[in-house]
Amino acid sequence: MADAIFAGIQVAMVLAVWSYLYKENIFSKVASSIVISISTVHFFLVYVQRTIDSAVIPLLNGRISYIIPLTLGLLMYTRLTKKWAWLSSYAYSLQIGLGTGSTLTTVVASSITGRIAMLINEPFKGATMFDKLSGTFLFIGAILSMTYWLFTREATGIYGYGVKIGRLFLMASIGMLYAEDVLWSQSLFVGAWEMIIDNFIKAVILGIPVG
Amino acid sequence: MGEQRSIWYKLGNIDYRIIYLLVALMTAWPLWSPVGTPMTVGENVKQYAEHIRDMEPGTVVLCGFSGYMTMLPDIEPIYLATWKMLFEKDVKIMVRVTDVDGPVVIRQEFEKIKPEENFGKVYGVDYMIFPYVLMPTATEIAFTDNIRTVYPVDYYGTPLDDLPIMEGIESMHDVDWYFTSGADWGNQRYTIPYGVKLLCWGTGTGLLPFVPPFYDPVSGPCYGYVGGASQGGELELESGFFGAGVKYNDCKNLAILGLFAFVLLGNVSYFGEKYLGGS
Amino acid sequence: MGLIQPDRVVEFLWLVLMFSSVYYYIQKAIKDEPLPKLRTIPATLAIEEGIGRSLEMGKPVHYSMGSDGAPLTGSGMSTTIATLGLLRYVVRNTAQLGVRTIVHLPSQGYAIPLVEGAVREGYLEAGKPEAYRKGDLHYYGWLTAAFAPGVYESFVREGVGLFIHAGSVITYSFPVLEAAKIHGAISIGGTPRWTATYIFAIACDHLFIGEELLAASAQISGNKMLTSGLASEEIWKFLTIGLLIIGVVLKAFGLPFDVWMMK
Amino acid sequence: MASSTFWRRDLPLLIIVGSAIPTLLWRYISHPIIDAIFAEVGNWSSIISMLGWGIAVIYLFQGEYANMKQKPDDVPTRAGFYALCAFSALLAFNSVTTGPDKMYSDAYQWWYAAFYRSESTAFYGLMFLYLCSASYRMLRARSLESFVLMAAGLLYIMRSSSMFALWFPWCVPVGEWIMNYPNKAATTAAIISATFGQVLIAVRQMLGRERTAIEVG
Repeated sequence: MADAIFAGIQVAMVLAVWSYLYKENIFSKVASSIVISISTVHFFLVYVQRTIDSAVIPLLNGRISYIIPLTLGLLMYTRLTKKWAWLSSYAYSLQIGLGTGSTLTTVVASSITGRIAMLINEPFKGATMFDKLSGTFLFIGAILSMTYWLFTREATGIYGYGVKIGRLFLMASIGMLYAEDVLWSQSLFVGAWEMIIDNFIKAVILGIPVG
Repeated sequence: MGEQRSIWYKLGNIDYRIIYLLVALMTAWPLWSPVGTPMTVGENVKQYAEHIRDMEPGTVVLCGFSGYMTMLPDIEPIYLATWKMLFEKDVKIMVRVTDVDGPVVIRQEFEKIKPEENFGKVYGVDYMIFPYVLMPTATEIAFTDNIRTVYPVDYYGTPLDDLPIMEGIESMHDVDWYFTSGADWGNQRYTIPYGVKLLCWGTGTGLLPFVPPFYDPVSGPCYGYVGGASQGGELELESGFFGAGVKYNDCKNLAILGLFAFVLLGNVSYFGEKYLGGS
Repeated sequence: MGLIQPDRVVEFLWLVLMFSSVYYYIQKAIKDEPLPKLRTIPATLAIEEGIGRSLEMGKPVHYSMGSDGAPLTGSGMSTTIATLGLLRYVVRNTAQLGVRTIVHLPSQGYAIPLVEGAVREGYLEAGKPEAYRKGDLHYYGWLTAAFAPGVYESFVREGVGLFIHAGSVITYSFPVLEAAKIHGAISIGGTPRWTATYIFAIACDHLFIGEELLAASAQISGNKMLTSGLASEEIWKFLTIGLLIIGVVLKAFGLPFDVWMMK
Repeated sequence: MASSTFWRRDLPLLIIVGSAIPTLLWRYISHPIIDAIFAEVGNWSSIISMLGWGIAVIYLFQGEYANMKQKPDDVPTRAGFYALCAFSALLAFNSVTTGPDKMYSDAYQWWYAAFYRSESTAFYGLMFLYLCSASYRMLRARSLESFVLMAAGLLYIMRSSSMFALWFPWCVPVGEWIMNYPNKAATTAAIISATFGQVLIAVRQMLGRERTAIEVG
């Protein structure tokens, strides 16, 4: 019985959301309201619980240094007042500082020197002549693509042709990304249909076992 | 001439709702009545499965599990097939939940697998789950260095030292394989100082465009990858643990036919209008 | 203990170069010395056009940085800062012309004070702090599944002349861009996240491709101190291209330049 | 005034620079004390982020309240929102206090998955339909660039579809080649350029020249 109700709720929710395709209506609004409310409570409780487990309890057990992040975190709430709103900047300054540090350290190796080393290696690494030529093609393509993001030069003359060829590489890549998303969203679309056809119509209404 | 142009124009401006309806029906039909479109297993999927089969007894595996509920249809076939393959072997499995939905989803996943009933595994001895912690970069780095500073307790609130599986596991030095959703810098930090080998699992969109540049089945850092429900189906076929991935294959194939038909129609309309329809 | 970790020397040298070149150009800007001329990023011109159009139509401008668009920790921080700079610029210009700006807040709760602060600053810069309305900041909780219908409803209720969608955007924002199109808005967007670029290529009237968004934020500020940074960035790019060409030539002669890069 | 500038502008800037320094030190200098400081600050960041989510809840309720005032006819939907919030909270509270595994009791999981999973899957699934209609409208060979975009995309979709892979086996190596060469070239270029942009902002931040974060308030 619980499974049937579960499947019924899921179908009702799927249909309510899909009715949004036709136009916005009371069903789609209700579905959205339900999910916001449930997820609000869930996220809030998860974070409260995690804050207690990973900050408050260790603090009570003698980890005094945690008073600093707890105070800074609470300072964020000063944003709700007019007079003290500026105090919230202390909390996110620490976050931004760590973000700044991460940017200056981890990404230089992975996204700059690491990529340069990889590109230099490409024309030489293939086992066959075709692989080597493809690697050279990749190397040239990467340089030409990079010219698109040079801001001190206008794309004219021979340089302009280089930029245009670089753009073709960018377009091929954008096409691939589009393809990936088509495939991914398709899985979810099938997943939603599964709730309707397999879990509800077949299993609940017709009583056919679904494998 | 004018009438011809209007035909091309009409072909290129079909009401969206007709497109939605036709594609939706093509997607749904195989669920109702399976068509049985053929499947082949890709090279990368074979390699991924091969690495799992080759794991020695006692190997320590850490699984980065996002458990993002929305994405489950695209990734669940991979999770389930992988875990079933791992549970068949005598390896130690630790699961790290990386998304806020994860704490709920992880329990559902393990209820589907039933490690105790189906594989004779015991929680705390053969596998364990870490609780969800929001992990900015710095926290993750702290975790790789000393697991217990970030996770004093497991998912059920048991201190890590009380779990037999955690004996002798202090940092990433003690982990052999890491199942993760990417092989970029954030994940390579497991490989470079700690020598953990990466196997990548994830959604098609989040994994497939990025992982191939890091993939090398012999030297890594990514030793194998499987992304998206299509490849999930291939993994099911390869491992023999059939599930939703194989079932989705039919629907996906037919829906793509629909998409292609509409793209073709759009182009016929465009060229028809340009070359035959006059201006 | 070595002072510098042995496999990070080249990386460290890059950092030193980056800091010194930015510092050099900032000093030039302070002394008011001439800086290299930068090409205009096309999408920035479209912003003013779009604001003007909104004024004519009597419709508001909508700004969104994406449902998950304000990461602060990790390297996503820079994108957040850039999009906040753009937001501030948009609010300043709309406030000056008396056009309303509706901001759709990102899901990250901890970033809300920062976004709110940027909007307030925009109004302050326009000399109209009293025009700031907290009700124009809309928050939809944690889910894109709630974010997209929320933005859609806002388009229906308030109307939309210009929709700017820029930041750490993920591809789930595609329905929002489609909705803006349906409601007749000009849409401008972009993200440095390469995976999501295609949604803007398919659905936007004007787009920032990749890094253009980060550069645009400095360029539109009109602040010489910020634009001077872009000049130093050009040096890094030319250096990269140069290193690639030198590296491949040396490698052809058997010298492992790629290995040196990782020293 | 001067002291106000210090508290409102200079101190946040000092915090930014001060908290970035442990990361830089950690990266380039190997020392246990630096590692310990870095790990500690990392934990702080996690705690602040988690506490910060509470402010989002307040914003959400403020927004809902404003909507109720603005649109009185919508009150039933909004009232339903509050009722469900309360019910979810009760269920979770009940789990926390009585369930064996804190808040993730079976009842709570059932409740969460029944509504949340279906709604979000259905919503993102719609994206496939949107992409179909956008493909029909936009994927046209209007120019060489748009032809390349279309061809690359469709070829890769073919490569990933088992049926096409069987009918046209050539699409597998071609699709893989586009993925591994032209796509990799453009992606690498985009990553390098975007990283330069990100690093530039971080450097400006460290030099105190990035105003966006520090002059707020």
